[in-house]
Amino acid sequence: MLENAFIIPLIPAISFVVILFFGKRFIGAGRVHVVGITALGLVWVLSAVAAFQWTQRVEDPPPGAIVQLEAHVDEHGDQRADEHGDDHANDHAALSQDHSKDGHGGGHSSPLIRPVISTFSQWWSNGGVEFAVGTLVDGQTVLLLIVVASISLLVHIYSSEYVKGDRRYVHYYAFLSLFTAAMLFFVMAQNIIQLIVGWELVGVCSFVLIGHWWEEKPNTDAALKAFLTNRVGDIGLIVGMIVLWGTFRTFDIDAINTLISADPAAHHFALLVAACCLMAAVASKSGQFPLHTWLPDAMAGPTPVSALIHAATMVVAGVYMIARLYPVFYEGFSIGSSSINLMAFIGGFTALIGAALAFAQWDIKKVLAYSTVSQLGYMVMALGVGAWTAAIFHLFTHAFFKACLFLGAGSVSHAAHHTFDMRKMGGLKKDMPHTYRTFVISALALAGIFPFAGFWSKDEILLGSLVGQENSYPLMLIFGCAVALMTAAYMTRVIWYTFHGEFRGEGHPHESPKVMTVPLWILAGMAVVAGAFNLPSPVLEPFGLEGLAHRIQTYAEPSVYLSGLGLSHPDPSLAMALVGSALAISGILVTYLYYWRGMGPHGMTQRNRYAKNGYTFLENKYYLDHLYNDVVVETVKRPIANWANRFNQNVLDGAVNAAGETARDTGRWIYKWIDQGAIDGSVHAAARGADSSGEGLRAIQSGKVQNYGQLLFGSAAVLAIVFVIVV
Amino acid sequence: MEATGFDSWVLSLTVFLPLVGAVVIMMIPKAYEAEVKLVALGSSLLALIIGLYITIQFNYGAAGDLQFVVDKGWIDVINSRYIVGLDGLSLPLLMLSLVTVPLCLIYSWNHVPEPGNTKAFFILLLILSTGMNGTFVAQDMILFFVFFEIVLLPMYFLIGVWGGEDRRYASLKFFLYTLFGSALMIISFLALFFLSKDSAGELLHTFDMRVLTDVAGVGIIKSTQVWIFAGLFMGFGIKVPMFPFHTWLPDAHTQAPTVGSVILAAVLLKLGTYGFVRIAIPFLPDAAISWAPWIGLLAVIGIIYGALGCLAQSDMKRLIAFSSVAHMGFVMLGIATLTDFGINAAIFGMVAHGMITGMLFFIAGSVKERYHTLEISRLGGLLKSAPRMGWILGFASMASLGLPGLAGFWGEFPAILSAYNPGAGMPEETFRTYMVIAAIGTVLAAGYLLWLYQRTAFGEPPEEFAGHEIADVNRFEWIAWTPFLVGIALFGVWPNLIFNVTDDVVAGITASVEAIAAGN
Amino acid sequence: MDVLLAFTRPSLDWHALAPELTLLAFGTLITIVDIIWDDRSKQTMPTLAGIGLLATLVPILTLAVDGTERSMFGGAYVVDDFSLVLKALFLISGYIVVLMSVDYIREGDYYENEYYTLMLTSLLGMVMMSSSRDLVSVFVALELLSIPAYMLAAWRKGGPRSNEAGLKYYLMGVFASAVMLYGMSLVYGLAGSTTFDVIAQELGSGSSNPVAVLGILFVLIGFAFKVSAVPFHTWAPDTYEGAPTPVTAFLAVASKTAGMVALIQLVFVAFLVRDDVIQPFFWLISALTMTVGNLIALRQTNIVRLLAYSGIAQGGFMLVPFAVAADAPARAIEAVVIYLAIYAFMNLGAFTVVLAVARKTRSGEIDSYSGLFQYAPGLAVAMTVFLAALAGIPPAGGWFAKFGLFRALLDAGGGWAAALGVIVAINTVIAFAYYARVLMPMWFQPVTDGDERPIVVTGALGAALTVTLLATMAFGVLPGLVGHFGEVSVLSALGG
Amino acid sequence: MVAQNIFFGIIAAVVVVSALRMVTTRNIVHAALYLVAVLAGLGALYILLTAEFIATTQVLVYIGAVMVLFLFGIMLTKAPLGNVMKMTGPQWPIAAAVSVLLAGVTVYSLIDHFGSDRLANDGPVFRTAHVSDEVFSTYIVPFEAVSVLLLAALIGAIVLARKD
Amino acid sequence: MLLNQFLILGAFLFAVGVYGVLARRNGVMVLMSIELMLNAVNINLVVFGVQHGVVSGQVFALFVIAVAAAEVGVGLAIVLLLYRNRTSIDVEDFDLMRG
Repeated sequence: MLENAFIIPLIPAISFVVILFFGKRFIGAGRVHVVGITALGLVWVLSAVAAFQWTQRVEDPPPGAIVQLEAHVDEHGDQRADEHGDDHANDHAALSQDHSKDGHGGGHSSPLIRPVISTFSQWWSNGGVEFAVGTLVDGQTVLLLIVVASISLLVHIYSSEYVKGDRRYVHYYAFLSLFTAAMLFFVMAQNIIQLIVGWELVGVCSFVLIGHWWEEKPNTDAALKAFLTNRVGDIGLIVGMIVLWGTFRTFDIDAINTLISADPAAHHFALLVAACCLMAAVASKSGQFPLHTWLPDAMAGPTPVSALIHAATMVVAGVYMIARLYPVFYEGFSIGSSSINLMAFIGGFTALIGAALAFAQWDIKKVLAYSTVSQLGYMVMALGVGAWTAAIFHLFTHAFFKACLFLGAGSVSHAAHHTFDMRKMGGLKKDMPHTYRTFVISALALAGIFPFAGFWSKDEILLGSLVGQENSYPLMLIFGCAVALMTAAYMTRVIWYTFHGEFRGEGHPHESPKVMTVPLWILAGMAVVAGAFNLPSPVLEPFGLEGLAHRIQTYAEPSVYLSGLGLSHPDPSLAMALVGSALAISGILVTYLYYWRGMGPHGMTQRNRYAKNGYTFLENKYYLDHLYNDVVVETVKRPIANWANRFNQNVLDGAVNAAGETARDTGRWIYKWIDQGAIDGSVHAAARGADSSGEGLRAIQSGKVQNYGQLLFGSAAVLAIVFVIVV
Repeated sequence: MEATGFDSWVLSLTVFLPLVGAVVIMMIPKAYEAEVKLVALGSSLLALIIGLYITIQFNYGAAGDLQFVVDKGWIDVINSRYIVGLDGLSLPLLMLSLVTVPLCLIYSWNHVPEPGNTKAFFILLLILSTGMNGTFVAQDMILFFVFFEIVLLPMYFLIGVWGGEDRRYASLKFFLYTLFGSALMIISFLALFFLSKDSAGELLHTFDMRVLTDVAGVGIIKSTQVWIFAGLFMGFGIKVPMFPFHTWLPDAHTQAPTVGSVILAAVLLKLGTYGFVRIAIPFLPDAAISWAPWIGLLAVIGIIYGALGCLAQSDMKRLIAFSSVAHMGFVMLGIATLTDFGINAAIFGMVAHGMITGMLFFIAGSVKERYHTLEISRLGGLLKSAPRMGWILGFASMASLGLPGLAGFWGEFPAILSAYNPGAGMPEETFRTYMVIAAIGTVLAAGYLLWLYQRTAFGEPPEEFAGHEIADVNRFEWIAWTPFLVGIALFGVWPNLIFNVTDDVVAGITASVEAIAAGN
Repeated sequence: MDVLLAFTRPSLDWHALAPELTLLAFGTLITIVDIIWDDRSKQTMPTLAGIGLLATLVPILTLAVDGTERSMFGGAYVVDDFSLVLKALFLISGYIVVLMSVDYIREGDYYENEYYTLMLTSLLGMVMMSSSRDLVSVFVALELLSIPAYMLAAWRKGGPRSNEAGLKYYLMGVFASAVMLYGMSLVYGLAGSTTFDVIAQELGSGSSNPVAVLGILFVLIGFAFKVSAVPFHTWAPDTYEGAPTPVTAFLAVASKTAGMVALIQLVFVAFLVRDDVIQPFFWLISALTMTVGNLIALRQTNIVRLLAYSGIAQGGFMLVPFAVAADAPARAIEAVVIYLAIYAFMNLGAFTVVLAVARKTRSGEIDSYSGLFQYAPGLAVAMTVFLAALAGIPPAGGWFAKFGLFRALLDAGGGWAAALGVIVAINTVIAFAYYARVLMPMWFQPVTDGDERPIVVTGALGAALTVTLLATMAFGVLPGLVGHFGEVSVLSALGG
Repeated sequence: MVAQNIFFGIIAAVVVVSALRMVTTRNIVHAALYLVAVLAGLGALYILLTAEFIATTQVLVYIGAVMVLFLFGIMLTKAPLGNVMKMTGPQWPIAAAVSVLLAGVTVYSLIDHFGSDRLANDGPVFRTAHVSDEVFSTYIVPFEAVSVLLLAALIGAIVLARKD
Repeated sequence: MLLNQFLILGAFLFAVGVYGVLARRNGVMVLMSIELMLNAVNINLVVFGVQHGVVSGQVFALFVIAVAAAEVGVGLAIVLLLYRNRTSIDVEDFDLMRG
């Protein structure tokens, strides 16, 4: 499967074609999900096979799969030396490898396994060089394969109920399939061109699916915004990739990574430029500040789509791309030697403002969207501080619990008359027990409560920030801690508004059918256990299961590239874990007190509604409330959440919208004044000039023969004078 | 390496079969409309079949060499000969032209635009076809010039007779612009004729493009070369059209009948870019190096400018027309880099743009036919009224904005890429700036195309068409569109189908440029 | 007595003079037939004239086959390839004009027999012109071709416009020949001989000489009038408009060609040494002529007048090679001859269509061409071909003519030539703008008065149309045909 | 020589004055008579230049034939014979300027080039026979052409001038 | 005698002729002025013939005289024709066609 991985994206691609072209006529509009689900089932199985084969490859490497570090020293060349490096570079790589081994001893015991690359060499050619299309499969890839296949499969199943009877059921499934294909194609890209191709294709699917209900203008606006914002980022992508090509003269990811890790310092400036450019792409695709504004709007799409695309998979494409080309960023941003860098800062800052913004939302999906922004920021921050494994680990766990949360939100809306406004929910706990439970589990996972999945991955990120590489990343640590606290808090708020209190909507909520709840439970299960995939060894030592520790690190990390960079892994720290847990728990606690117990600073508006809803407050609390209201809320909440919200809506979003408007206005102005005015105008003026000079010259033709004669003799005289003088 | 036997006839057949068809149609009385159509389609399909034969027989291993060469006397007094030949550069464009014409005939099968007269309409299309095919295979400058010009009058009449409201203005503008360019072009051709010397310093006095490619302008002093190039630049640049000579294009496109726009976009504009690659650069590499930064500048201005122009449009067809300015900007940027990547991308971009924009114009024509307007603000809900057409519009728009996996991408991306490392002897910083600007252009492209799509296809159909039954894609449209749609996807997925063919020729061109640059 | 004895009978080469004599014979025959049969002869007149013209081609052919260059009277009268090609051209244009005239003259109120007599006389002058290599011959030939033409222009006796056309043409013609004669007298005064060869030698010997400049200039101006070069063009539009249309065609083609032929001989044989005068002069004149002609043509509403200005502009194009007469003499002559040959057919063709259309619409306004394509597609297509040819768009013949100009200019090289090339290019564009003014109503507009009866093209007109159309297309597709004649007609004086 | 110069002076004065009067007089018949004076004066000059045949022809053709034609023309067009009609158009200043310019440049050139070249006095004297020899040998073709020309002019002029 | 005596007289006559044709309105007067110009030419031809000692000058002059006669005849015919149709020989009146 590793060699023939191309089959995996091919299956949903075929499914796309089948559904789109034959769905309505031959299969029946209402039954196309069968095709999609079957295809995804196959994909899942094949992905699992691939994953298994990869673990086998790591555990029991076939000859040629291992990069022999010792071989650098003796002259019997290994493959890498033959292919790319000069001796100096290899020595350097070997040295840093040793350094990382000895320096931190973070369990880099596994051998360096080469990825499985299979190519078809004649994709395109230029200048006599042929460029291949192919697959690059390694641990990172198979991890994503599993994530994408699993979530996509569950979303397919879930959707068969959720969008049942939709006006464009066929198209919905077709593009779900296409998206899956594109995403799978993206993750197994062998070269950066394929990365671009996959990157764009998932973007298009996102566009189509956000605009699924395109009859309403807001939906199409959101779709356009998503696509255009991503296109802005794509400038960075294209330019960044071109810089990489220009520097290394190859599109091959393997070659680029190997070349960098062989001699990290050789192209520092080019890598810095490339990394900055690519960062813009990441910012757009993965919803990083300041290009994140499209993501909450993208919630206009069907909820399963949000779960799949805008929570679990597509939006992590940016993170994945950083991970895939990690040597570029590591070297470009000097992650190893700095204590703050652009990527870490953007990630951390995004995490922070995402979390802050999640507070101010009333739309449950927007809360989750900002949460996604925040968590993606987390991942980017992790990558920015050098915690590669932590980021991918978080990506992995986040995919499950965030998908679960979204699907849960969908389930809620399914029950509550297709609204996502939390003000019209409440008290659903008793009507929707399954949804409630899975939602809470996932929320706990997101909040990072032991022992749910999020705890482990978040802990690793915080640890990574604390330890860093050569230096610690203190600011990132502060950001991370703050976000941990806030995440727990806003998720508690969501649960409060959605499931507790009185039902504020219309009609009678009911639990969703099994087709929807089963996926929820599966995801919730994953939200519980996913953390087990990368448990630190101290946790497992008591059970004698050290062999199962750091599985993701062992299997997924492309150490064959990273080793040359000298990337290290921090030792597990109980203190950090305790601090993280404490923060999360305190977040929950504060919010719990605020809502359930009516304590804490309540806003004026909330207060009135609670009054209406029968909450009784002590009279003196009113003054306290007043105090809180005026003093605390106005000075604390506004500065943080509302200000952030306003900034977000007015400045950032405004800037995006204004950019669009400005472009249009500029276009109009240029068209009117430059194109039609100056350029076409000058052409017209020339034409008019010709015309009117023609008219003027007609005056010569007076019709009177003596005038003609005067002209004849006169010009003869003048010509004669001129020539006699000149010649 | 002259072709023999049947192979020596094939190129002439592809070129002149449509013309024979036109002559035959002239003999058929107007009343026999079915026969007229059949003869027209038959002759163009026959040409296409021979084109396919060429495609099969073509020796891809030697794509850099001219094949199927015929070299016969023509105008001996001026040393001009009837030389036709085909290499990897000509082949894709010739095929594009050969495919486009039958599709246009089929598309207008039952609805020749007002004021009717199928016979004349088809005759003009066939003559146009001869001109276009001939331009791509001519290997003698005079022959090239003649074919290059033959397309003018039929197109003029297509726009002028079957065009829209402002057709007279538009057709005349189209004509005058192009005529001006070609007049300057012929001056440059003659200058090349008189000034070209072989390596021994002997005057060549030849119009043979093969020879002139070989000598690569050696022996003409630099300043003269630059002037000659200026003439060629005007001739080809207007046809492309490059900023600031583009203003004929939106008018011509807007007013032209659907198939006129399609042919204009699909093939006619390519004559200009083809000229750059076939003539201007290989003949005068030294001047090309001097000119390239300026061409690049105009190209990127065109990219941004065309995109901004699109954003200002309220007419669907005019918007698509302006998008051509932007897209041809990418093509010209690729050419201006004088690199393998750039020129290959440019050729790919020509084919891709031909199919994609041709497709967009087809759709615009069908929309116009159904709604009787192309005012974007009056349209809407196409996806609802005619879902298939809506999807095809979406597909074409996506292709047009350079979505990877579809053909448009392969014209754009390598062109941008090539600007990072322009050819020998050219200012790197300048071109890198162009690269970034061009990349920004891709965003704007997405902007105007999606904006167009949102307002035409999304939403509910507007009130005023509520009562109308809007027919979806009909049989003729399917036949006419499918090849383009398949092509867009096919070349997008496997670009080597074209790159592989063109690469050898381009390598030859860049090699000669580099040789010159190295000598400087 | 000694002087009388000194007279030696000039040795006349009768073969060389055979074309002129044949033509003369037929001209006389027409007159005699007219006198004898009077009215009954009318039907046969055009036939007789046509036969006369075709018969004259026979000795030209035999001379061409013979191929030897014949020179008489000390080089004053020469029969070489150049003269033969142009004689043939004159005769063919004349023949086409006769075809055009048949119905027009018959149906109008004209003196028919005299019309053909005068036309043959004028053609005789042209035929003579192409062999004349001395001042007296050129002068007499010029008058021989002009004076009948003055009268033909006024031939529609009852029409004030025609009278006026005749008067203007006559007066301007006489003014011009006065200037030309004055110039000739000065040139003669410097050279002491009337033959071009001697003149060339004598002019070359002196250095800066204002009298020579003056003489050359005045002579050239006389012929510049004939080819209606700006600013000596003023007669042309008025005369063209007023004169009977076949006469207009005759003036626009044959008469102009004769002027060009005279210029070729004067410039390339006699004055070539003074390139410091002729090159700037023709540069200026040609640039002015094409530009002014084209610009004014933009504003015309009458088709004949439009063709008149178009003809002026075309004349400007033909003058272009003279601007590089000394730098690239062979190419320049070739270019002019090729241009003349192609121009003859395309312009005559255009006039033929005008005649045919006017037979139905009775109007010369461009608006009357509205919808021509609807009811007379054949004529519309023919007109399109002719206009395209005039505009220089392949594959109609005119492109090769323009091409010849560019070729001559670039062969000469240099900034001035290139600049003139650019002016030509710009003018090509302007020219199409007004040709399009004719094309547009023809193709793009509905019939104005709704009268869609087809146009009856008479046999003679049809023949004229066929000949011109075929020739125009043939020259475009196989320019070698005409290019060959251009090549052989490079004057032997230049070693061509 | 002096006598010749005096003679020339007198004739030239007559010619100049007559010419000027011819183009300024208001009476058309006077103008015709002034023209006769000019032509006669020129005839005299030709004698002075020993061109006897030209002088004779001048008198015969011009004064004899052409002038009669003019007078016929004047009569047939019923021109007012007195000083009634305004013979000179309003554009005479332009005409004057043009002719002054023309005269100026010509005279300048002539003086510049020929300066004070003397007319050859000892050159051959050509009699009528010489002229005829030349006409009927070297210029035989133009001569015949002129005859055709005159015939054509005759035919055409009759057609145009006759009353239908 | 100086050569220029005659030449300048010729130039003068020519200029006067030019003035005549341009300023005079009467058609016949214009024709008469033309004769002045042609006679100026004849002076030149004859005097140059004498100067060079060749007879061709005189011959040329003879041709000019003959042609001039023909021209005058034709000119008068045209003027008469116009007079008959328009009852005017004022050349300023003849501007039916212009532009």
